[in-house]
Amino acid sequence: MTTFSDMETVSDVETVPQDLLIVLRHPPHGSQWLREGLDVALVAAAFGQRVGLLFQGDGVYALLKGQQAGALGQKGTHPQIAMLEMYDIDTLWASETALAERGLSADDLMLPVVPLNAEAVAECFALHPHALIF
Amino acid sequence: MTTFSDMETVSDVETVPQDLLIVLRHPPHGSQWLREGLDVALVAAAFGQRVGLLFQGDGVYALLKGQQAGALGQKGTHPQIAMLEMYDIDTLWASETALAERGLSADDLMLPVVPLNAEAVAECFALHPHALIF
Amino acid sequence: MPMLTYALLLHAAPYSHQAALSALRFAETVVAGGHRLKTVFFYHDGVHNASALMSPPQDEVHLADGWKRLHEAHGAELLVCVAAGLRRGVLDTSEASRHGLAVHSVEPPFELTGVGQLVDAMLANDRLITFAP
Amino acid sequence: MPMLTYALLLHAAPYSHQAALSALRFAETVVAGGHRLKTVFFYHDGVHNASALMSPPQDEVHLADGWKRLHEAHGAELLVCVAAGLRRGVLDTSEASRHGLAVHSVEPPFELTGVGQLVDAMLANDRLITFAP
Amino acid sequence: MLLHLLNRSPQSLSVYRELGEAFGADDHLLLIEDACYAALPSASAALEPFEGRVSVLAEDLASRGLAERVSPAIAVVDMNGFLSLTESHQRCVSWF
Amino acid sequence: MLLHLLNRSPQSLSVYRELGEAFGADDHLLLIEDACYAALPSASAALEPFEGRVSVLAEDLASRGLAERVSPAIAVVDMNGFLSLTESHQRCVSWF
Repeated sequence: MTTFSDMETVSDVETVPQDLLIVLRHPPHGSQWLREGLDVALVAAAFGQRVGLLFQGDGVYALLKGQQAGALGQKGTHPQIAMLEMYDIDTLWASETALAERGLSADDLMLPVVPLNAEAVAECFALHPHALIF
Repeated sequence: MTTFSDMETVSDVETVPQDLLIVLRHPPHGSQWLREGLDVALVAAAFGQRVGLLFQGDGVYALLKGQQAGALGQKGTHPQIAMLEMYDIDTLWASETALAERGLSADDLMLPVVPLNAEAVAECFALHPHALIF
Repeated sequence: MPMLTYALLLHAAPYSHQAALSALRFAETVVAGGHRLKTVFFYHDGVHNASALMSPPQDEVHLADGWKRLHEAHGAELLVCVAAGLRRGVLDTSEASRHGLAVHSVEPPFELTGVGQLVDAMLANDRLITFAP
Repeated sequence: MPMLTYALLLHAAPYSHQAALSALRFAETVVAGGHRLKTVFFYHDGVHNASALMSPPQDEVHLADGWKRLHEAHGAELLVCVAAGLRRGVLDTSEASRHGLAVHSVEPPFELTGVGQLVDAMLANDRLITFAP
Repeated sequence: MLLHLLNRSPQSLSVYRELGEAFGADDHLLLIEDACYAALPSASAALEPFEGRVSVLAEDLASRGLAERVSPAIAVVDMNGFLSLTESHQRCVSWF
Repeated sequence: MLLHLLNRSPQSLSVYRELGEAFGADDHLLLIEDACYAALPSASAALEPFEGRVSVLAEDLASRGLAERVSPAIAVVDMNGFLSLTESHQRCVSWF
């Protein structure tokens, strides 16, 4: 099992900043925030914008493996996550703190993410010309 | 200045439990929760129910002196608080922890409240035949 | 278990928070479990669940229709707080004409009522269960 | 200060969270400050601010009318996310008839549009300010 | 003997604290919706005040991919179990 | 150089923590709506990471009865000051 503490923490944002940073702070299913944030990301990408995603707080649960449809058949957000690559959204950052506090390792997640420490999260915000928080 | 730490903490609910307990956990102005909770309290009292109010968490800010109308003339909840007595709602409890953490003393509040420690808060819930949380 | 009567209080907006779905799912469980669902009271942003205009995608649950079915099959009364509804644009033909509006958004079996009915529902039923965002 | 163009993004439901009032208050400050308010985008529960049916008490601010005045006096475009609006019952005559509804809840100057217009507004304006519950 | 319903993730610490004040010795707590995340071992501190008297809703665990991750100290109940809890507890309050 | 808008009371600790991660050395924080309660001396711990770079909205303080209670370390600005902050900062993000 690869835990994030085994991985080298990225202390500066190695990946080239994108045109638009979408920050996802809410977990799936409980509210519509995650879905609507991902919708903006997918639409912006379809419009030719290069989009980076940053998962903070409970937002990292969006990446958890094994999600299903919810109450009364409510669609989850995992199909949107699975579509990211098709839309050329492959820049996925996550707060290292958020992952560690929730005991999440790379094996728990649907997609690979680059864990960022606090300094790198701030850099991520600073380098992007546009940012939207959901 | 009378601080709540000077007062004797009530460790059992001395006041007779009422028919209905309304628990107010949200501060004024930011959302409609406090207003709608107070509306239920006033309507229930008008219908002849004996109503007790319990202020928890940021709900204790409902009692702060000196509140005014808000953004774009939005009515505050302080006029509702001022009407409680007219509706014979005079059983006001507040979480002692909530008051202490916010540095609030009796002099800061519009109305006198009985501070309850955690054990008494639980007792308050246990003794009321009905409770609604806002 | 003897039959109990239930009232539900729903504060959550539809299609924004799972609580709107949780309430409907619980309501269906109540009647499937042999109990009587007497009253559903829509308050706060929960009043939007009564909108006759909601048009969700076909592969998503239609919340207002879900409540209507519970009314038709089990007689649950669907009460919308009139004060909360009016300011949010949730009103029936009679309130619409009273406010000079040519359009309305609430149709039977949803009924506009006062908060007093919530107090009644709490006192008259064996259980009151709240779903909030 | 040279004139700047502003876009606002409003996520908050009217009459539930102060953010709906904050957005309108900020919008009025923007135009009073000599800047240009180009676009207001209503998303999430913010779409309910576009309801032509809202009937607040006379001593409370009428939020939809407030936005309309900013459109009329300053040309701000009022864009409502169609996907967020449809499921919540916020739709214009054309969407209403497409969905077989005799009633509608959105009237000009509010317009239903896609999320792409939010992306456009973000790229085309000097500032984008978000108000959320 | 109250049944407490909770639907917020343990990130909303203040709700857990206020519920903690209100929780009586014979009460029970049912975690639904985003409160399912409190059933993970990593969140055990948030549930300490309620130890041994906590259930979590199976359907909401499953949709979040949490079914196999629940702390063994917590009972998993489905919607019928939720209904049973409301039958056996005369009063139910909701924390949000 | 970002302007961060925050509208939650310090009871919502997780928002303050996530904002703390994102906050750059040249950034500024404006407290509006229920975040005004963070401007009280009793809440100073919540604002430590942002020290010296925090303003609070006068109108929202006044409605809450907080005008005379603000911690002296925090600048009070009115709606025109809010507008000025958005003029002087090219980008603005909102935490909620």
